Amino acid sequence: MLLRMNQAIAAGIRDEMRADPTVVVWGEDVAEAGGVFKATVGLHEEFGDRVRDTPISEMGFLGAAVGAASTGLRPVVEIMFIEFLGVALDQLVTEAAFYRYLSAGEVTVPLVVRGSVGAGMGFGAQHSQTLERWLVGSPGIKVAMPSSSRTAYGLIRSAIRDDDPVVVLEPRALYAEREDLEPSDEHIIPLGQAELLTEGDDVTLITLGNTVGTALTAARNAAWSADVIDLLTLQPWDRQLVFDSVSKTGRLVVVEESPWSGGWGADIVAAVTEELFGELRAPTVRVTTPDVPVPFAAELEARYLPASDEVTRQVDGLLETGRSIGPWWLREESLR
Amino acid sequence: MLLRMNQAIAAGIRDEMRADPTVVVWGEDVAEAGGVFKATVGLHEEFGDRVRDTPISEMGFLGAAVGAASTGLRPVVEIMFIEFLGVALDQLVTEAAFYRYLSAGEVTVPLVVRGSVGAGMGFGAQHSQTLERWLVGSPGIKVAMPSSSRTAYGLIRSAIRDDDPVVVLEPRALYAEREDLEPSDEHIIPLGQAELLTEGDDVTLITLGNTVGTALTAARNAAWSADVIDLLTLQPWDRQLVFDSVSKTGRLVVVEESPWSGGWGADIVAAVTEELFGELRAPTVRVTTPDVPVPFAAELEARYLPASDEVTRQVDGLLETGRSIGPWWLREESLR
Amino acid sequence: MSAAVTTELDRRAALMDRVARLERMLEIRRTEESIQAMFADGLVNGSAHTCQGQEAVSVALATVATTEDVVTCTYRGHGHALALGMTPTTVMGEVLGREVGSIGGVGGSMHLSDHTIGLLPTFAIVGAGIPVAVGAAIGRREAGSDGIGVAVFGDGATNIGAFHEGLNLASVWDVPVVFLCENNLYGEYSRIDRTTPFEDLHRRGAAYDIPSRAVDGQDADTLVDELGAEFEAARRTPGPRFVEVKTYRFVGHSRSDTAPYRRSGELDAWMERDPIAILGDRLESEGVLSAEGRASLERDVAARVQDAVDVVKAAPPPDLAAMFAHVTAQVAR
Amino acid sequence: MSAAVTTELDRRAALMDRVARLERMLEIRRTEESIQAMFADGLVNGSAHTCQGQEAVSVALATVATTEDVVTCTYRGHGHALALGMTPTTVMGEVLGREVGSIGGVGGSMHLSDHTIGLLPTFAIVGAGIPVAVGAAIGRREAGSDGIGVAVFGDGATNIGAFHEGLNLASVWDVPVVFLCENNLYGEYSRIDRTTPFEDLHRRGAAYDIPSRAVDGQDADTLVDELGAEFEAARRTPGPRFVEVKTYRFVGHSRSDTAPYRRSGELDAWMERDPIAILGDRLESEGVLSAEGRASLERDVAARVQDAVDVVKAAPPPDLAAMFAHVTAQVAR
Ligand SMILES: Cc1ncc(C[n+]2csc(CCOP(=O)(O)OP(=O)(O)O)c2C)c(N)n1
Ligand SMILES: Cc1ncc(C[n+]2csc(CCOP(=O)(O)OP(=O)(O)O)c2C)c(N)n1
Ligand SMILES: [Mg+2]
Ligand SMILES: [Mg+2]
Repeated sequence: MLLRMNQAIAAGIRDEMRADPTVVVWGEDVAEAGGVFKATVGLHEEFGDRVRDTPISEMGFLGAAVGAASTGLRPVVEIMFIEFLGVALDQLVTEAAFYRYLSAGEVTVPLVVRGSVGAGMGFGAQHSQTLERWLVGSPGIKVAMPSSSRTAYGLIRSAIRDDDPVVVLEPRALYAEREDLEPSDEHIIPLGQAELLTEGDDVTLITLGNTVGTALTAARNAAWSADVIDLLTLQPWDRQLVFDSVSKTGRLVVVEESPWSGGWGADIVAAVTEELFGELRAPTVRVTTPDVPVPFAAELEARYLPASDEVTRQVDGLLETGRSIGPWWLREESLR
Repeated sequence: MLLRMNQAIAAGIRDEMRADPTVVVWGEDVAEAGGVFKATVGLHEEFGDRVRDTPISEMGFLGAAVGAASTGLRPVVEIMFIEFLGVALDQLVTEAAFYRYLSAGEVTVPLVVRGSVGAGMGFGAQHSQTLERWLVGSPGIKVAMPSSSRTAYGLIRSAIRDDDPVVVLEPRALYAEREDLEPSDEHIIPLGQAELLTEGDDVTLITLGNTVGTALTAARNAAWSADVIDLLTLQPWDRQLVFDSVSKTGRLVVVEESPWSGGWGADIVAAVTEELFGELRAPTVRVTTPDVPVPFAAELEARYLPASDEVTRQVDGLLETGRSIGPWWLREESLR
Repeated sequence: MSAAVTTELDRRAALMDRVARLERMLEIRRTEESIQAMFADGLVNGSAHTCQGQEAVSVALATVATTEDVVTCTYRGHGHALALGMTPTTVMGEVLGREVGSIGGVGGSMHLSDHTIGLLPTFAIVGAGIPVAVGAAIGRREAGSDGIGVAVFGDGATNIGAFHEGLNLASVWDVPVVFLCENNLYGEYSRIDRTTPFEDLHRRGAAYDIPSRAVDGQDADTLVDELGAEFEAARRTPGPRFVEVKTYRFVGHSRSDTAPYRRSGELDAWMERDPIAILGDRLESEGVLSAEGRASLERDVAARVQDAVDVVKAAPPPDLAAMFAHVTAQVAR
Repeated sequence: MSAAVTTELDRRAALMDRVARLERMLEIRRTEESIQAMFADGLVNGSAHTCQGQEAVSVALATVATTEDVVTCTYRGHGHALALGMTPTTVMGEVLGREVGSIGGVGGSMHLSDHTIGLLPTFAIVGAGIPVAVGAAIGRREAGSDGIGVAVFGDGATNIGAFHEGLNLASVWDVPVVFLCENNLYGEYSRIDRTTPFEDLHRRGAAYDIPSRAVDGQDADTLVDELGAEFEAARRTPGPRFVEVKTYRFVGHSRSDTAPYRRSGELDAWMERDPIAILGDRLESEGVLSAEGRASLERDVAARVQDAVDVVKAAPPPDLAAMFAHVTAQVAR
């Protein structure tokens, strides 16, 4: 059936709730209303009190979820916009993430935190970031980001089954995207496994979430051919698949909806450069957002996001000159 | 005079408070007690109510500092251990950092957040991280980390004079380290300027905070010669000095007290690889902590931190084999 | 008066007159309706939170607050901004992301700001503005002003940590700040009884020994008096005040919300207490305003807001440089 | 009884007997003193927060809490851990970072944990354990247990957001949890009057409609009765309870602290109400315990704790692999 990404997420949670009575869903307006982004629609009707609306208190209900997870439940918590973790981060990365370690393995925290991320929807500076940087590097947690209905369904199911805290960052620009999908166990996607979407010889394009489509569009119309990899899980990321691809192509371009400074792609670049330096035929390139708050005006927000034609320009430049042409905002005439 | 780093910080704040009556100091037990780490000793005596103890409510007093900074004061806020930002991060990176942008430049937030960071003191998993990754990549803020009394004095003074939010991460392992220093204006260190501590030909060692000494020790006794650079400011970091050095040495090794995943060094590596690929003669290497919570037992905590002999081994290996020997925990027999 | 020839401070000062308060409430109502209409026409990106039904809170706040005072409010801030003096063109310009907007179009509906009228950048994070207002009050006093801080927030915000920490800090530090809670009974789609132990939120002030009271938010006259008394108290006597304003939003939480979750009859009952009707009827019955006068006032306001709509629709978007301006004192990049 | 031949559950069950409670309070006192002594000898890294003076709270808690209940407490948790059943060897082993420690030495003084006695990993972040206990109570109930959640925290923690959000959530969701506030009048070096509007913190429960009361924390007998009643209420009737225990720490906040900030005479006055003396004297006056019996009890406990000290001093540190174990279900690296 054709499912929007938010419907696929609801389906994934539903299937885990049917299979496991310990799975519960908590968040602001996730019950009757089915969530602000409609990613929990139908769950309250089917599972009643296992799906609960919370007061506006992320620290409170995320902390409660940590306690519930420590005592046998598998809470799936919705953080409506990922920025709201800024009032509750402690419970996720300082408490939940360390609980297994600080109990010598006795206490586990099978907690899932779902947060909507990303720009392109006109929500402004405080509701448009991806903020994976708050999470990556925190020992004890896993971080995943779907790029479609299929991957959203597959990842949320793995996340719920995982015995450690897993954060699923959902690109809100994709919630309404439709994809044909028959929800079933074989669509479960193991955490830590990336997907090779297209095969090519000239360059490896590492993508995640909303930039998967950006890179595919660029690759489709390009003069060059690329391995386009959808990373899917950011922590731990699939080193093997990435290394194998770059060993083959000799060129690495990371396409990130994340700032030039502190974006997740730097980790990939650093690992590749350390492991595969001898096989690199050209500089690594990161196509990112500029280091600015996400602007509201549609014209600016569109420029803020990594664009497929910018990906094309970057790879073209890399292949032609053997050098990086640098980020667009350093090239842009009107900004001189 | 010989000043411990915590005394140098107090001296820096004192000198700015004398020069500017709008500078105030808020935090838990920073007044009469002079701070848990004694970095505000003497300020309450000299400046009275401009130095205030707060309730245990980081969100409350950091938020109040944002408001005070928006209306003419220059608050210097102490976050005793950087992990405590986990209950208040919103006010720093989502509010203060965006205020200038969200007021078209009308409202500025000359706020300084001081936080103690780092392992080696036996404070355990929730009081020993550096967590610069929560901050780097947030548009609107600056992040600095001193490595000594002199640099602590110089950076805190620049931080207080800066018209934007500045976070000063203070390696707590260095608070008690003494250095000869005559507090005065010429010791002010501009934000964004790194320092070249030693000059060499074989490799560029990028260091920060507590790893400055680690790298210097390694370089002092090594068969090779190195440019050892103390980054001092992490956002924005000194691209020019780093690029010039790597162009010369052709080799980059970053020594970080930060995890292998998400550590700050990846950004440096990515920028260098993109800009100077042609000049790199060897893979870049990151000497980091493992991806684990900071262990308490002294024997383990000592292994957790990047050690100078590990830096030596890494550079030796790089020069001998032209490849990275990989992090110690992947080489360690007893962990196989 | 036309927005064009009037400064924001004039607009603020005008509120000393009750007819001007009625006019301002009408302006807020028409502006919010225009925003919803432009939304329907696909002219507005993202979201927008309008405040129809709560206009009396905005004008009363702007009437009793001096320009020395510093106000923090939320994404539901169009009405407060207009009352404090911002023009419809500036508000709607920001909502549409145009250069004429409050901050040049880089912020949007949730991010208005105007230093000259004492409005700090509005907050899109629930509760965040509460401790900020406490600090702003300290800043004003240190600057030798007799201004106070004013934190405007909703009922739902009283459940979040920043509320607790902000009120506690203001109490122990004796900060001159008024905590103004607009209790419109809903936090997003959740009615207060499902998220909070009781509806009389002013009771929460006792946990901080803060003098607290509830007031009617629909009658602009009584609200100006009662809020005025609280502002005076905060200005002249040590420590904060907590005022719970009982009000109701006649529209959904944000554009897309049709508010199916309302209790039946609740909306009608509250619409009986439309703040614009209450003040308009009273001014008319007092003979302050004639029937025709009232009608022409409504026409004038509608026309003025429509002019503003035409202006912003025709206004250019910000240019690319705006994206990189004002990130830090130094230019980004 | 010697720690060696006694399970943690036996140690817990033993507290049904008042003499055992006295013995446990003595054990806590000696253990904390030993930790301070080892600190002075440079054997302990980092910091340690001991609880001399508050022992009655620990034994009363452990007496009225069933092993179905789940407890969250803080860095000042040695006494609670010992009372709940953890042995001195396990506690001191962790404080010294040895393999015999509660979690094998990777946690230290602030991080004890024992699933079998219902103690979740202790919290080094003020307030963090409060919402966690709320969720733990929900988890227990969903598992069909009649266990409740217990959040133990200090007076200073009542000023932080997690306290507010945790109590509000427990109230609106009717969660069976007891919020146990150890009001020892100080948060680190700050006396309560400088950080909080009033000292009777149980008054804060009203902001959440939570039944709340204050109890004397120095008399183990009355505390067991009063705390027991609250636990029963939480277990049998819907919703949480808030209990403020008036107590005092006879030592500094942490090892390095000599507590120069105390009000003069305050310490002496409280030491007059040493919980160990109060129960010991009463048992003796009641003839439950003879003078010699009491003396030998004290000798036994001192000897037993000394044995534990010798054990942990001789115990090996964790091996390198411990640093990489238990990061996630998968092995780190
Ligand atoms: C920390 C945080 N959590 C959740 C949200 C999402 N959110 C935006 S408005 C809102 C409801 C707020 O209700 P209330 O405080 O009563 O204000 P009102 O909208 O009624 O004016 C919520 C939950 C947010 N912006 N910030
Ligand atoms: C969020 C946070 N802020 C600050 C601290 C530092 N700190 C540790 S204990 C403490 C005092 C806590 O006082 P109280 O809650 O009364 O507990 P007590 O130590 O008296 O048992 C403080 C401020 C912390 N651990 N966490
Ligand atoms: Mg509301
Ligand atoms: Mg205390």
